[in-house]
Amino acid sequence: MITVPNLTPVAEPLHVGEQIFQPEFGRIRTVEQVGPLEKLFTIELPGGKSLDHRPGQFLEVSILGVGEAPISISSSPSRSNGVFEMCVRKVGDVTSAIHRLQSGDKIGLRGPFGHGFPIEKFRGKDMLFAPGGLGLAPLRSLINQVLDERALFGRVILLYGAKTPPELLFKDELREWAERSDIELHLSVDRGDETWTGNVGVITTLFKFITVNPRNTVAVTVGPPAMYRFVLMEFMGMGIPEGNIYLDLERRMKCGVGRCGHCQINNIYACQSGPVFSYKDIKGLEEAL
Amino acid sequence: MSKRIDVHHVTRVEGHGNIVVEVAGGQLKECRFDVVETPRFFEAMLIGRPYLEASHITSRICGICATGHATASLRASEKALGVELSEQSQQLRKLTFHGEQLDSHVLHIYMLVAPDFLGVGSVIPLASSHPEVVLRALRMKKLAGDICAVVAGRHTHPIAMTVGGFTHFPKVSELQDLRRRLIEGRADVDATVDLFASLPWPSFDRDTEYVSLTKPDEYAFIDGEIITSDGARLPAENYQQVTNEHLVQHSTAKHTRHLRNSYMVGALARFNNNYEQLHPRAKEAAQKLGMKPKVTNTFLNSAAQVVEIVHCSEDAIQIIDQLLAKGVHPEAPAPVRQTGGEGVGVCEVPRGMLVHHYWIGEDGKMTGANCIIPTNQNLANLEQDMQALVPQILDKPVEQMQLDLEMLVRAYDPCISCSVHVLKVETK
Amino acid sequence: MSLKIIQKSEILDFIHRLLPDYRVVGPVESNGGYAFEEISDPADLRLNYTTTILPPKKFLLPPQELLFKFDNTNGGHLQPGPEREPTVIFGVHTCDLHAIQLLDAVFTNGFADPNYLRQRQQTVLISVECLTPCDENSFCKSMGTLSADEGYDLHLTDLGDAYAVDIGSQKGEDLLLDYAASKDAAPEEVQRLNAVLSEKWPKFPYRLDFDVSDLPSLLSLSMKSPLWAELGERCLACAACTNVCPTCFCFDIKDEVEMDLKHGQRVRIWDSCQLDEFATVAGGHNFRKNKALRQRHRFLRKGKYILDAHQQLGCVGCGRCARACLVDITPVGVFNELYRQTQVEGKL
Amino acid sequence: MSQNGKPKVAFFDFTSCEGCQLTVVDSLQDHPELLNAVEIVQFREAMSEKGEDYLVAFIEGSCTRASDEARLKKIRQQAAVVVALGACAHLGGVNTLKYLHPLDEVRQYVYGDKAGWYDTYDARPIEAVIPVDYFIPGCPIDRDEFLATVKALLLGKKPPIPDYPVCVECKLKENTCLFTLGKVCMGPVTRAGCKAICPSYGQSCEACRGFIPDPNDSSMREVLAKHGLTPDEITTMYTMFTTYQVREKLMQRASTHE
Ligand SMILES: Cc1cc2nc3c(=O)[nH]c(=O)nc-3n(C[C@H](O)[C@H](O)[C@H](O)COP(=O)(O)OP(=O)(O)OC[C@H]3O[C@@H](n4cnc5c(N)ncnc54)[C@H](O)[C@@H]3O)c2cc1C
Ligand code: SF4
Ligand code: SF4
Ligand code: SF4
Repeated sequence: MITVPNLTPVAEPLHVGEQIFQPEFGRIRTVEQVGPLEKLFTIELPGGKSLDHRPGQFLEVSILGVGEAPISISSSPSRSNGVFEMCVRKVGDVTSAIHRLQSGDKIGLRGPFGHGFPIEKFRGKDMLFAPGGLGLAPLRSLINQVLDERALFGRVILLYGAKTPPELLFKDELREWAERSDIELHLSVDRGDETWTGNVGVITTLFKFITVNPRNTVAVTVGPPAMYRFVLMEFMGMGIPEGNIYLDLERRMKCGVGRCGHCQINNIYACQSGPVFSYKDIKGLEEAL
Repeated sequence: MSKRIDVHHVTRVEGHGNIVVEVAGGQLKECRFDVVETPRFFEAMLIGRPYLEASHITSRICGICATGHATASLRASEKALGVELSEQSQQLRKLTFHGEQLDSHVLHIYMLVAPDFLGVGSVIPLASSHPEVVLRALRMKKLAGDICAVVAGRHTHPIAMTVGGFTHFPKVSELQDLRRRLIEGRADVDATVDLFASLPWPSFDRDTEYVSLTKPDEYAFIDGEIITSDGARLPAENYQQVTNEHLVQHSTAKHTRHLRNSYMVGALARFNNNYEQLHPRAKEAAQKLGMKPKVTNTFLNSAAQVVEIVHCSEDAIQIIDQLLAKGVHPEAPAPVRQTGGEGVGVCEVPRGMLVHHYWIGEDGKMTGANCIIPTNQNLANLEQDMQALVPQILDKPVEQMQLDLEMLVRAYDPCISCSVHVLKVETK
Repeated sequence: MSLKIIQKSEILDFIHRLLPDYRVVGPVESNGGYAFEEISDPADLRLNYTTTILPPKKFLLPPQELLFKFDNTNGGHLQPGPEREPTVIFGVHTCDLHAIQLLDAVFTNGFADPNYLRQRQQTVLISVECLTPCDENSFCKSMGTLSADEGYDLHLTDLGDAYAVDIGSQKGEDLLLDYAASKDAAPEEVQRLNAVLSEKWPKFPYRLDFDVSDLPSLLSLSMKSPLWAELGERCLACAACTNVCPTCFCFDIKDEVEMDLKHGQRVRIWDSCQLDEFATVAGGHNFRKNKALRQRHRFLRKGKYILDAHQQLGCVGCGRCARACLVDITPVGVFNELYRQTQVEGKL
Repeated sequence: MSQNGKPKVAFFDFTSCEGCQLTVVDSLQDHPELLNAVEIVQFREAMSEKGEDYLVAFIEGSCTRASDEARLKKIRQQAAVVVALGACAHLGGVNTLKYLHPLDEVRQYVYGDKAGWYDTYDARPIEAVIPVDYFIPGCPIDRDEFLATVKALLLGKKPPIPDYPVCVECKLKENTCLFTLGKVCMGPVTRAGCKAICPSYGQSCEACRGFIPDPNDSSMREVLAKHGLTPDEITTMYTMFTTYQVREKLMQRASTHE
């Protein structure tokens, strides 16, 4: 039998008006190259409105004439200042068009969509983050919120892997975090280069450096589909309960409101019930992993 | 004085051809039109294919006279298999044929010929210098293409025409709409006649043998007998007596000759041979253009196309009226009476007489084919014209000579992509 | 509500009177079969049609639908899609009526879809009672869609020379009063209606070998059935099955621009889970990577997933997909085979 | 880019019927504003001027002789974007029917004892000679698709050429399926985009737009057989425009079986 998770929305999208398909326009404040193919965009909403998102939520980003792409919000709600951030990897039509935008340009936005991370359930827990590659972009939102509420959490452990050293994103922030004593940071790359002195190997090779209290740990992973199976095995191997493991299931998405069918995983729509799921809720779904 | 003119890939013609003229000491030494288009071997490609495919394959000989090739092809198969077309099918065939004739003539006179007279290099600068002319041409072309689309799905590579008839039938409302547009389009047709009547056509005279199809009751486009201005008249099946195809080394296209060293086919030949059967409005247009048979100025082939634009538009209206009067009735293709055989299909495509000669085996597969293309038939005549023209323009600067020669080539509206479908005459 | 009678000869006048105020849609002859089309000549309407290739859904959720227009000259100015026309759809079979009820739920639950609802609110549905099966492919009786007690504005039953008219809504009643010449049914007409209805049921066979209420659990048990791989071998992935289905609603969203690249429109177009690209993301990863998985998804959606989400089955038994499939993949065949397999395994 | 900011485009033709170029001209009938969006610097069929500084090259026709290769390579060197225009360039097209007969026989049949005069080899798609960025399929191309491709290139997008089969468009047109009418059709395995024009006009799809990326060939052949086609007739259906592709596939299969 397949299980039907009963997932109730935790956050209502704020910027979905009656015309659910019509984007609003934000304005780009800054653009920063943060990886070989990745740019970080700082965006403000009209009238200084705040986005009021939850970490883990995403927006449908529009370039009129080119199309829409779902992009996670990378900044933490705790640091909004009337702006938010998105990190975009250039892989195709829409993302390339986004990359052509400059500060001052308008950008179409719908959302935020989806559930975010249930952060209130995480408070008091140790946090183990294991993003891969571009996965740090969405997870950064949660990490920074946790750091901003540092006292409310136990340990904060971050294992981050990328293919090569230049592909490690947000290097300034990584450096900052490395200097903090209240974060345990471990980095790895699949293939090193002459500058690299750290760990070489896929992200799972970092798990040997840490020990956790499984009963009190929330583990979160975001990354490419191929990575999940292995990271989940590590989490479970450490004894972390399935209900405390969270992951982000990204699918093709067109509407963001649970209708177009592209993001469907068996009987659930990832855009609505996800994209963040607890492993317990989706492990019975044939098509999830 | 010696000059060499070498126009590599004459532009604004269909397909690739080169002009080579060499003059030494005031004497014309060499004068050639080389066809360098890649050979295409359609006749051989047909062998072994089911006859039902033949018209789809041969329409790909030429995108500009695709409907013409398809029609000749179907007529060849229908003759070979003893298929009798219904009156409705014949009307529909004629209607879509007119569509193509109009499309091709408009393309040729406006986009390829007019720029020479209006002092621009092509239709693209013409669009900024004479936008109303270009927009009119586009309007007329669209209507022409839509006639084909309504009847056969599209102009380039028609779909609904098949051996024995059609696989799709136009709606009454579609025909009514075409009729309305054709009537409204008379204004554009008249403006076309006026424009081309005002152009300074080069003077040039060289009588030749004009060859076309002819029919007792109408200006021949599909079927008929072969007639020549030198007095010959023979059944289409005997086309080889006229065409006498032979190979020449400088050309991938075969040349032809009949009673003289060369002959001409095309709008001018049709005009000269079948003038009496033109629609009265077309005759009026001819008068405006100062044309009365027999016209021996090759440049006026384009003017004869203008006359045919009038004729085809008017005849299309009449055909639609007849169809509307009887109503369009979907019908299955007429039956095939015999399993295999040999047949000759002829029609007058925009550039002249086209022959498809097929052999179909008992199993319904093609065993042999021969296609005689108008441009091939014209090549020898074109060279003779060039030889006559060069001495008249010898004292002009090379660029001007070159342009004059190119204009002469373009007057033939040569379709070189068609013309390389040369083939051996004997089969099996 | 009360039962009315409208003479068959009155239907033409009814439509004539509607035409100035409504877009009138109904089954007409087309390509040797029937199709729902806009009607300009009332005589074209064929209320006794069998079935159509596309369901009347195409007038509520058009294959290509304008979401909004944009003008990009200064960063983006949006203009919503055109107003929808008041429409009367004649001749909706009860299977399609059930399908429309499902679409209503789908496009209302959660974020209501203004595009669908704008058209839907302006649409009057006039359904007809089916008195003989369309053909051997329909299995409405098994799916419980051979009749409908709600969802229509007016419902017609053929009594021979007249139609019995059930009024299903105020909208329907108003339309009938304003545009049609009808009268109250006399007792003998009510009797005739009852007779017609009771005669029709035996003419429709059950085609499923089990009760449809078992379908969702049957499908849950069949996730690993070898049948999916067999279907995958055969399936041409032509998407005919989903394109003709009255309950399929998945879509894609695309931008189209004018030649100036500034003006354009965003459109919604029908999409299909049977196509390779449907669940493929940038980088080429396909979450349903073969035809077998896509067929499984299709049938689970029809018999279970949609039910989970909207409390209605995602198949109404119209048989269109069965007619359209060149390799004979049919819901009846698949569901019965899965049932047979679970019987053999002693599961259900 | 030219000074006016319009990208320069050029059209080239190889072995073809020039129907695709004609379709380009036809597309101007409804969209003359195309001339405002790009600057056409070469188009032999329609103009005499010749510019060599093009950014985008649209190439019509298949490569049918060794001397075509040099010309193709030169175009590739100049053009930032090469687009195959129509079936001949995209697939080899109808010209590849030559393959079905040994080449010498073909030449002999047409040119008799003069066969040696003419230079020709097996027709092939231009992709067999130079890298091709995009293709506009069809014999001939579809006007709307041509315009959509130009717009996409101007916007820096992939041209919107569908990957799904003709049946999708055929169903949306509510055609009665040809198989139901006792005919046959290649629609289920053929790339859409033509609006199913052939079935809509009562004729089989002949796969002029090439195959979809992952066609179910074995099932398709079974369908054709079930509708009465002999293996020989099935081959005929599969080879009208796509002899090159069918042959490549056979050779691939042969080499993996070795
Ligand atoms: C919830 C979610 C969050 C995401 N967050 C980010 C992010 O923060 N940063 C980032 O760079 N990327 C993110 N992605 C991936 C991003 O959406 C895709 O890379 C993007 O849609 C590709 O579109 P394109 O037009 O550039 O590429 P193309 O390859 O040209 O895309 C073609 C079409 O496929 C669809 N598509 C392709 N890949 C995806 C995909 N992975 N997800 C959804 N649709 C896809 C798009 O709708 C597009 O129309 C996220 C995806 C999802 C689902
Ligand atoms: S799945 Fe098939 S039978 Fe069921 S509603 Fe859709 S088209 Fe009709
Ligand atoms: S006619 Fe051809 S394209 Fe149309 S549905 Fe049938 S098989 Fe598909
Ligand atoms: S239906 Fe087939 S043959 Fe006809 S245009 Fe489309 S792809 Fe080409």
